Amino acid sequence: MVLEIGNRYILRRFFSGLLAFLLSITLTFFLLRSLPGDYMTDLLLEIGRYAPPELVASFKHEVGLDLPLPEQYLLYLTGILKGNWGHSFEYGLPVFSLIREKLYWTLVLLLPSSLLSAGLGMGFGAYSGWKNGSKTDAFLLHSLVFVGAVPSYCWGFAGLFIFSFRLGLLPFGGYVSLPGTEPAGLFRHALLPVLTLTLCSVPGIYYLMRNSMLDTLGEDYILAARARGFSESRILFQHALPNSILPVLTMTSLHCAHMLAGSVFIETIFAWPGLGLLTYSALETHDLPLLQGIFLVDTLLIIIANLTADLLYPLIDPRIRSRIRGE
Amino acid sequence: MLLYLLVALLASWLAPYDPLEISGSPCESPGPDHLFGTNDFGQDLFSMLLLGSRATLLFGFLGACISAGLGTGLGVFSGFLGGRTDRVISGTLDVLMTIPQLPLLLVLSIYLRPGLYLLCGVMGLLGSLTQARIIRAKVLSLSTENFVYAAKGLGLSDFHIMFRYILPSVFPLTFVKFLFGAQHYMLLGVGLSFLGLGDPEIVDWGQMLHQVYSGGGFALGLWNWFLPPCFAMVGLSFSLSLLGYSLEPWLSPQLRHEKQAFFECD
Amino acid sequence: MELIEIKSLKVTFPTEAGLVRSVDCVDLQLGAREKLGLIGETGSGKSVLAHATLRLLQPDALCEGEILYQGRNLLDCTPTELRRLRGRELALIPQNPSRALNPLQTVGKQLFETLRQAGYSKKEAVAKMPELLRSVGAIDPDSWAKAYPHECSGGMCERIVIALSLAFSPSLLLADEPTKGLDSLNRARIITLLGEVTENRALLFITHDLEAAALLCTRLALMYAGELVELGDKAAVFENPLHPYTRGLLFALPARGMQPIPGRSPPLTALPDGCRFHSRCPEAIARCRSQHPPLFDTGNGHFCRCWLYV
Amino acid sequence: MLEVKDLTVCFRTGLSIDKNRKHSFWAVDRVSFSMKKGEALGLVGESGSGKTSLGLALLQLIRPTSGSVRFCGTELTALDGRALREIRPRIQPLFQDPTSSLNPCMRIGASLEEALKLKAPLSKEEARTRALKLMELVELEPGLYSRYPFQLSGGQNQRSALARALALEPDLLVADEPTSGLDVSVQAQVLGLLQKLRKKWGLTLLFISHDLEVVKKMCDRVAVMHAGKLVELGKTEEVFKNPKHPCTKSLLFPNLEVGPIPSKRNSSMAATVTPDEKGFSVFSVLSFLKEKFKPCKKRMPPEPGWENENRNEEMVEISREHWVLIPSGFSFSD
Repeated sequence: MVLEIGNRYILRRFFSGLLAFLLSITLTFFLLRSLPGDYMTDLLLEIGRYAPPELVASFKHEVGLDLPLPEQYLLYLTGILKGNWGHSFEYGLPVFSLIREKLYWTLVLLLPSSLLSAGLGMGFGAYSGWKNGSKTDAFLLHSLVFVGAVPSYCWGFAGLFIFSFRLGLLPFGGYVSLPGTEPAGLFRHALLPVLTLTLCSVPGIYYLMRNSMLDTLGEDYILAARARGFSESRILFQHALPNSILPVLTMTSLHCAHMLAGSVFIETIFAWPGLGLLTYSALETHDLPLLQGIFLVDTLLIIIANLTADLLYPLIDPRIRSRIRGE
Repeated sequence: MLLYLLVALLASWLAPYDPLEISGSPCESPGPDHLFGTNDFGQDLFSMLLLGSRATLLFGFLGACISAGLGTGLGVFSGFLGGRTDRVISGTLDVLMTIPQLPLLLVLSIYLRPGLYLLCGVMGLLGSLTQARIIRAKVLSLSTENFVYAAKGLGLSDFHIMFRYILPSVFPLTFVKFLFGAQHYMLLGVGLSFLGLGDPEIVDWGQMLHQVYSGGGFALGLWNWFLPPCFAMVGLSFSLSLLGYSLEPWLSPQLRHEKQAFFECD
Repeated sequence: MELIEIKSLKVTFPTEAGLVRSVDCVDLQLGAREKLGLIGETGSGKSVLAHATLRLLQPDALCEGEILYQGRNLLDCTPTELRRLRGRELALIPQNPSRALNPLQTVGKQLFETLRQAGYSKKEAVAKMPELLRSVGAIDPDSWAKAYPHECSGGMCERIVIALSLAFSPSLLLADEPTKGLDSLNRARIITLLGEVTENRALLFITHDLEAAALLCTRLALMYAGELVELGDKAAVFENPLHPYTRGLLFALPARGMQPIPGRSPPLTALPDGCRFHSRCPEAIARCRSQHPPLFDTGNGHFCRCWLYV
Repeated sequence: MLEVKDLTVCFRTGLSIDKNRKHSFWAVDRVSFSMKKGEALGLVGESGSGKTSLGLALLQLIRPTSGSVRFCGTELTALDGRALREIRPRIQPLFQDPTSSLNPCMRIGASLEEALKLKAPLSKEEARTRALKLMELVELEPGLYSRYPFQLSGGQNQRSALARALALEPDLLVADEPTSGLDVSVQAQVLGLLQKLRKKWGLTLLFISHDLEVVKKMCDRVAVMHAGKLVELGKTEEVFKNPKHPCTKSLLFPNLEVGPIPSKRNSSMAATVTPDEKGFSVFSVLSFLKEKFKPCKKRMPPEPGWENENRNEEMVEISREHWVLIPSGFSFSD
C-alpha cells in the first residue's frame, strides 16, 4: 500500500517536515543570539565580574562565541542533531536528557487522552450527526459547545475542587515517579489530568465530525443506498462513517498534537511531573535553553503528527491517491 | 456579550476600589464592603474582576482582529493571484504552520515581557496562518467559479474583483472565524497571564488566577477568590462561541438558499 | 391488475416562505412492463413524485393519498417492509450518477455489496458481477470493477448506477433524468441501454428530454406546477397534443421551430387560482382564470387538464 | 475579424516538476479557424473534446500554450495586464451555469451598472436608467433590478448575464453551452432572444454546444471537435447533409458502433477519460481513415519531436469552405 502512494509524496512530506524543524532551530538560534538581553551576554557579564578576562575568552572559545555567526550557526545545528541541546540554567543538567525524562510522563497523559478524545469526539459527533434533529443530538450539541467554551485550566480547577478538595476521592496531584510505584497509584493520579485534557479536546473534534456527518448524509450516494434497500446500520458503517471521518482526520491529529500545548496548564494545575510542569518552572526561572529545548520537542511532535495524517490520508481516500499518482 | 462590553467600558466607575490598592484586610470573606472579599494582599476582588474584563476583552479582540485581517488578506491574495505568489505564500504557510504556537509564545514571552500586547500581536500573527489557509482554500474554489471568470472577461481589474467579488463572498467566513478567534485568544491571554507572563501593572483575570494559585488561595479552598474569574471567563467564552455557532449556518450559502432552491428545482 | 397505482398523491413541504405544494393530486397507473415517461420542467415535481414512490423524502415532507404497489399502500408500510421493497421490487436510478456512488469504494465493491444485499452468496455475487457489468455495456468488466467512481466519466457512472439498480432484478425501474448532462453520443447509448434492460420490467422515465421519452416510452405524462396536465399514448401526445402547455413544449424543441412559451411557471408556494398555466397560455379563456380544471378524459385513454376539452 | 491559428492548450496534470509530455494533456490541439463579422459559428463535440477549453482560451481566461488568436488585428496572446483588460470588453463570455456566473453578493442591477460604468463613467441616475433599459432589452421585468442572482430562475439569470455582456457592446460573444442546463421552453426563450439580438446588433457569435439541433438552428457555420482537435469545419447545411469525418458522423447519427480502442495518448488521463467513454479513439479514426483514403504518392516526412503518429494530420478543404481533418500523406479520394 505504501508503495502505491508513491515514494515521492512521502519524501516531499518528510522534506517539508524537516524544513519546518530546521526553521524552528534557526529561530531559536537567532532568538538566542541576536535579541537584546540575550542570555549569553548576561552570562558572560556575570562571569566577567568574577573571572579574569582570559577565562572569559577561553570560555568564549570553548562555546564557540568567537567564531563568525554562520559558523556558530553550523555548530549549533550539528549540536542539536547530535543531541547536544545545551545546559539548563536551573537544573544544571543537559536539556536533552531532562526533556527525555519528562517527555515520558507527558506521554503517559497525552496518549490515553488523545485516544480517548478522538474516540469520544468522533463517536459522539457521528451519532449526533446521524440522529440530527433528535433530542440526544440537541443535548450533545449544547452540552459540548458549553464544554468547549470552558478553558482547560477552569476544568482543571473544577475537577480538583470537586473531586479532591470537596470529596477527597482523588489526590491533589503531584505524582512522583518512584521505582516500583504500583499502577493503581499512577492511575489515581493520572485520572483527573487525563480526563481534563480529554474534556478540552472532545468538543472540537465532535463539532467537526458532526458537521462532516451532516454533509455526508446529504450526499446522493446515501440516498441511492437507501433506495437499494440497505439497512440503516449498513448505510452508517459502510457509507456515511468512512466518508465523514475523512475530513476530520487531519484536524484530529493536529488537535492531539496541540494538546501538548494544553498540557502546560493541566500539568501545572495538577503538579504532574511532565514537560508542561517543566515549562512552567522554566518560565518562572527564565530558563531559556530549557524553554527552547521544549519548543523544539513540541515542534517535532507536531511535525510527526502532521506527517502521520498526511501519510494516512491517501491510504484511505482513493481520490487523493490518484491525485498523488498524477503528480 | 453586550453586558461584558458594557462592564469593560464602565469598569472604572463601577469598581468600588482601585484594584491595586490595598483596601481591606487580607483574605476577607465576601461581605457588603467587599462583594467577593479580598485576596491575600487585601485587594478588592470585585474591582479586580470588573477592571480585569477590560484587558481580557482587549486582548481577545485585538488578537482576533490581527489574525482575521491579516489572514484574510493573505488568503485572498494567495488564492486569487495564484501562480508563483500563491506557491510562495502557501509554501511558507505550510512550513510555518507546523511550528507549535504556544511553546513559541512561551519562548518569546521571556524576551518580550512584560509586553502582553506585543505578545498578543505575535499571537494574532501566528493565528493568521491558519486563517489564511482556510480563506485561501475558499478563494481557490471561488476563483474557478464562473462569476469570477465573467468578471475577468468584463475587463475588471484584479483589485476590483478581489474587493467586490471575492471579499464579500469570504466575509461571512472571516467574521465567524473572527468570533472564534476572539474566544480563543481571550482564553489564551488569560492562560498566559495565569502562567505568570502577564504585565503586573495590568489587572486581568488570568493574573487573578495566578495569584490564587501562587498565593495559596486554592489550597485553602477560598472559593470566593477563584470562582468569580472562572465564571466570568466561562460566561464570556460561552456567549462568544454560541454567537459563533449560531452564525455558522450563515456561512454556507446552500443553507441560506436552501429554501429558495425548493422553488427552483424539485 | 396494475403494478403500481398512485391515487391523488399530494406532497407538501413546510418552509418559511409557506407551504410548498410539490406534487398535487396526481393519479397515475403503471402496468407491468409498461414504460411511462414523466415529463416536466425543473420544479414541476417529477423527482419528488419518484422519491415519494420510494418513500425517500425528507422527514418533514407530508404525503397524502395512496401509492399502491401490487395492491399494497406504500405510505402505510413500516420501514422494514419498505426496505424489503426498495431495490428488490422498486429500483431508483438517481440523478447525478457520479454523486450517487460512494467515492471511497471501488465500483466492484459497491456492486458486490448490492448483490449480497440482493441475496446472492459471496461466490455467486463474484460470479454475477462481470455478467451484470457486461449487461450495461462494459467490455472489460474487471477494469470497471477495479475503478473508483472518481475515475469514471459521466456516461460510465450512469451505466454503473443502472447496473446497481439491476442487481435485484426489480419489477419497476424509476429513472430520474438519466440523460441529463450527457452529450448526444452518450445520451443515445444510455437510451438504448435503458430500452434493453427494461424489456421485461416497468419503467418510470423522468425527464425533460422529450425526444428521449419518445424513444423509450409507450405512454407519456406531462406535469406542470405539481399536477398532471396531460396523459396519453406516446403517439397521441406527440401527434395530437391537447394541452396548450404540451403544444408549447413541443414547439419549443429546436427541431420543431424553437418557439418559446412566454413567462415562467408559478412559484409552488403561491399557485394562481384557476388553471395554473393560464397566465402563459395563448388560448386562455375567462373560465381558465377563475376555475381550476379537472383532468378530462378525451377518449382512448388520453387525459387533459384544460377547459378547452369540456 | 477573429483568426485563430494553431491554438494549443496544454494542461499539466498535477504539479510535476519535469515537463515530460506524459504528464500533459492536450485539451486543445493545434486548432485553426477564422470568423467573419456578424457570423455565428457553432462549435460541437462530445463532452471532454476541448470545446470549453477552446472558448476559455479565446477569451484569454486560460492562457493558451502556443498558437495565436488575432482579434480585429490585435494579437491577444501577446497582450498582458492593462492592454488585455482594455480589449476584454469587446469579447464577452456567456457561461453554462448562469447562476454561478453572476456575483452572488451583488444585486442584478448593481452587476449591470458595474459593467456599464466600465464602458464610460456614469452618474448614478444615468446608470440606473441604462441598466433598466438593458433589462428591458433582454425581456427581464424591472422588478428584478434589486434581486440577488440566487432569487432568480436559471433562465432569468442567463438573461441577466446576457444583459451584462451586452452592456459593454461587445463585438464577439462566446456562448459556452448557454442553455444546456435549462428546460426546453426556457432554452427556446433564451436562444430566441440571442438570435433576435444578433440580428439587431450584428453580433458575432461563437456558440459552443453539444446539442446539434440547437446548433443547426442558430449557426451559419459549424466546427466539430474531437479529442482537442478540429476535425471538420463547414457551412451548417453542408456539414449536416454531407458529413465527412467519422466523428461528425457519429455525432449526427449516434447509433454508429465503433470499437472501444484505448487511446494511447490519453492513457495518462485514464482517471477522467476512460477507454470506453472516449469511444472511438484517435487510433480507430486513423484506421478508419486509412481504409477510406488512399495514401498519397508523396509522403510527408513525420515532424521530428512528436512521437504521436496522429499528430501528422492536417485540415484539407474537400469542397468549398468544407474542411476535414485527415492524416497528412493521405488524399481525399472518391
